[in-house]
Amino acid sequence: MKNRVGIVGVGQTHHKSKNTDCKGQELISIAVKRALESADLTMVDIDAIVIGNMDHFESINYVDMWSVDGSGGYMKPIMKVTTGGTTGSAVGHAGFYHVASGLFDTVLAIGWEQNSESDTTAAISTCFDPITEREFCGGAIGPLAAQYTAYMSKYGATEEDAALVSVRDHNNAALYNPYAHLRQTITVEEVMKSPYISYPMKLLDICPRSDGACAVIFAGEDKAKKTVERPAWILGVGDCHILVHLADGIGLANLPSLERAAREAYEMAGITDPFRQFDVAELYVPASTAGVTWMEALGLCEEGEGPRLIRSGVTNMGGELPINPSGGVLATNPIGATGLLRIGEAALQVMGKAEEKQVEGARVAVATGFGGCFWSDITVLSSSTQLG
Amino acid sequence: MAVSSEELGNTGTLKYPSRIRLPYTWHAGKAGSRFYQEIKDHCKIWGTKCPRCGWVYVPPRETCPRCFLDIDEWVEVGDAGTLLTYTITRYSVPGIQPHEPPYALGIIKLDGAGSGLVHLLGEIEPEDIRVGMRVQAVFREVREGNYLDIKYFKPLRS
Amino acid sequence: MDEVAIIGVAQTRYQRDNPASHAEMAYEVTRKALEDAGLTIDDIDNTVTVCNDFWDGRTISCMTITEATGSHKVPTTNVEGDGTYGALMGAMRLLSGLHEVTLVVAQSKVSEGIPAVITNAMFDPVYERSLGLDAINSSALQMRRYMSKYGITEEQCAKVSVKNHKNAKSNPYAHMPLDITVDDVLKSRVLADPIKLLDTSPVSDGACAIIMAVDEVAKKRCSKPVWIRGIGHCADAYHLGDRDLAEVDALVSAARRAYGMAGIQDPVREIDVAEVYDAFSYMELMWMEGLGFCGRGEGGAMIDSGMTGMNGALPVNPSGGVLSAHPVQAAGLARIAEAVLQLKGKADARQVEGATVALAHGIEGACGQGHCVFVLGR
Amino acid sequence: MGEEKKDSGPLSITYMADMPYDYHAGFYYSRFLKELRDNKRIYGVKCPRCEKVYVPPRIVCRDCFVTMEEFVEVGNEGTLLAFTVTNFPYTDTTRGEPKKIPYTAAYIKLDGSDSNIVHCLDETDEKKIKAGMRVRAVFSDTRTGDYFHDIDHFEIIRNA
Repeated sequence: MKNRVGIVGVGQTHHKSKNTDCKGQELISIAVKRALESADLTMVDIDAIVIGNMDHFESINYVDMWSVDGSGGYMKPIMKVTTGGTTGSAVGHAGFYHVASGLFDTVLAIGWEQNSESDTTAAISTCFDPITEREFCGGAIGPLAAQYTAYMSKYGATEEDAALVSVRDHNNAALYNPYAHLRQTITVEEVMKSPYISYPMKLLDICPRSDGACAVIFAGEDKAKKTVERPAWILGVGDCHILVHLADGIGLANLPSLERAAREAYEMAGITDPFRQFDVAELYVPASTAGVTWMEALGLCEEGEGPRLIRSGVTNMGGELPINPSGGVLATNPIGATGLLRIGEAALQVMGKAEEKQVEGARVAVATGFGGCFWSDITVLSSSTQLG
Repeated sequence: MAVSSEELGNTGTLKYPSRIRLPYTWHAGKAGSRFYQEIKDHCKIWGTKCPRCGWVYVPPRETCPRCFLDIDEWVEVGDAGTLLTYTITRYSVPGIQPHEPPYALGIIKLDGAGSGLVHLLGEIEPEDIRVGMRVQAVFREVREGNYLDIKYFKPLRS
Repeated sequence: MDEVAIIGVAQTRYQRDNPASHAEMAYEVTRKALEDAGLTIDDIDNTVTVCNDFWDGRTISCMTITEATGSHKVPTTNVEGDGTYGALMGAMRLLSGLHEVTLVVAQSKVSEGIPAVITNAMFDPVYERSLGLDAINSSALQMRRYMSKYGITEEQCAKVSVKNHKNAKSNPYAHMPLDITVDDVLKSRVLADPIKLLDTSPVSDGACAIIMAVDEVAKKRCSKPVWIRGIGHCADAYHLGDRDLAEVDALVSAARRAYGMAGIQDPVREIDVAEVYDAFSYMELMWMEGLGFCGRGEGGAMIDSGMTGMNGALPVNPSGGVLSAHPVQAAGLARIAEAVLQLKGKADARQVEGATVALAHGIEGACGQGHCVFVLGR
Repeated sequence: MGEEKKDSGPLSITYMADMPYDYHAGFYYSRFLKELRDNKRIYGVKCPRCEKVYVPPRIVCRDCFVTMEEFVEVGNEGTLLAFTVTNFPYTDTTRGEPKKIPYTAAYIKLDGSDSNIVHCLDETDEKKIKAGMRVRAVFSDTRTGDYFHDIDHFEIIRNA
């Protein structure tokens, strides 16, 4: 890498189902100001900006240009990156490459969404091929539901296992994350009693839609060291966007895109034993069922071992590898920001700035993004420039 | 409701007529809400003034885009100003235009404002519009809290 | 900085209603760019697509061309902006030292949608959008402001259109090669005064791809690599009323950055050929000023002098420019592709003899709010 | 003249965005749509290298990255891989009105195809549907070149 990259600042809004107080640019500016404040920087320090969201969620074209009032992009280099659900993580990776390239020293990455401004399900349905898919792809959780049905029959996983993930994430949000959208503690019974959306997926198994923004500041090695005592160094990135037809996602065993992205990022970072090397994980889990099954793709357990890991409690706060201390996507989902929130939350952990949700002694963290057509992004972060 | 694909010229391929039709509700935010409320209730145009660069933004902003500083000072600007530029839209686009074309648009620098305001021009023939002319806001009688509560700007006769 | 080179380019022929689908167009340029670079898809280690959900009529529109560009096989991202921004992202991936060969693909099927409706969505939904602003009438506001501030005439703007449509006659990819006169432009139908039909760019479908490589690979694979010498991008204020539309501050800043990187001090003498984003005739004149090819307000005098013609000291848009083909997302990447052809001496009938330094430029948003400038050298 | 203004509460701007698109089907989908319309046949395309058959047809094999040119007919029947009974309201973006619910989105592998398609099933009682069931395309009498109309739906083959 030409220029080693560290995260020096993270900011986010208090996520809500409907933030009627804020115009889009105002929402963005709140996250940006908090990120700058957290790093004790001002807009003058920012050399370039990357921003992302989903166009048809707010019906704004050229958001990079429109956002300038809130992003601070006036007379600065700014560009937009968007890749669906992975937008936030792609924005984060773009911020990383801006700095790693040596072209820019301090770069602001912004993800945001005001989902309350439109009919999110309808807007999402327009991501499917207009001629051969869109008509019947309103609720695209069919493939995820099918995946878990197959997983249950193959490995003896249960609906309760998914409920455990839901309870873990919702309760982490409720107990530890003041920025989270949903902050109610729930029980396995409540999840199990919530209505089916698509068997075996129930209402409390799936993510909400939120209004919110997240901003993360990336800096080159020298600048990062001068800016904060302990930056979150980016040790590895990977991304894999495998498919284009939704229907072809059926029958995908687990999540091959995550497996490949993880392989790339782990190789770059020197991760050989992810379960032991990671101290904390912020995973893009769009449905609790994925929280059971996708740990395998990350190499956190062997094939079919997801349920055991969840049942054992090691992924809970206080466990060996806490997953989603922030409450993750099941508690907060401003779509264009969601992937960047994973990176930001993971960064806060290794910077030791995660406050109530801090995992003690966290040094190495992993963050993922999910979206598009079963696509995955992954980021490995550490408090050291190299793994010890 | 079925879509009938049509032949695309003589290419042997089809085109598939469709659309993306979706309702939106955009939040005006704090500054935008106050801006519209003042117009709606009092026919007054307000902006916000940056504490550092002194620029008066119309429509108002809570953050100065230039200085990236919070703004909390509100100032009333005039309802009259100077026309910086204009155009007459002479083509028709279904669904997005406020009037049947031709209709006139201009950028007006209101007295006391730093920013220009893009708006409609009215009560004037297209050939009589001139850059630099003085114009004044005409407000709608029934105002709903949106950009078109200002009906248009008309020539200011001295 | 001679660290990253462009080693392959490809374009479709630009036309209205290209019968190929998005993916079919993207596959065509991917295949041809690989051929041009002498590579196979297995040599590509990362990709950047340039898709826009409004122009493509689809959320996550990069999905449309993921497989057609081989993006499902390697790390990929999607830049939603002009194609030049996609190329910038691709260059950053290589400069990081983490990748060696990037494929950048941009495509647009402008004829599928209604450009005025799509560009209306650039304007703030809470404020100006309800005025029916779009690319044409907003640009008309800019053209009038530019004319009145600097005394530029409609004739001078028309000359750009005449020049570029004529240049297009030597470009097999161009959509609108035309033999027209200044009078034809001035008498063409008024769309939004002072913009007339022949001041505007056509509705074009098409795709463009470029392949970039780090120096070691480029030197090995390519006898005539074209080096990226400098890149700069910058955005001005958003609301039209927050800007003086006659000024080009963001372009000045983007160009300064690109020139600084490339070590260019006297652009008009050091640059041999320029491909700029002339979505409307007047824009080429303004961009000349912003790029430092002439002083502020001197764009009109520059076209009068004939300096930017094919036989002038600084030919601008030998390809015919965006006025002669406007596949929106791909239009800026096509400027880069054309600049590369010039530097490789492969521009055929539109070749500027002996070109060794070229400039390519793209814009973003309304009235050139954002700009991206590439300086390329042989 | 500076002054603190009192908060008047949030306002919002509502709007129905309406963006027409004439999607170009391109060479591969056009062949597919025309075979459905004119001959009630479902066509895929076969990779010359790995011989996988893709439905709907597309230009490039995602595994081999080679151009596919051989169009092959696949069966009107296939296997139901997964389904979702969609029963929550949302906007049908193609028409700008509430989507007609419930409907069952069916993910189907047609006989002779190596890829999957999505369509709807004429059964919305999820207790009566099971992954693995055999299903058959039911064509409309009047066909227009619209996949979702020319195949009206898929029906479950009960006595298979």
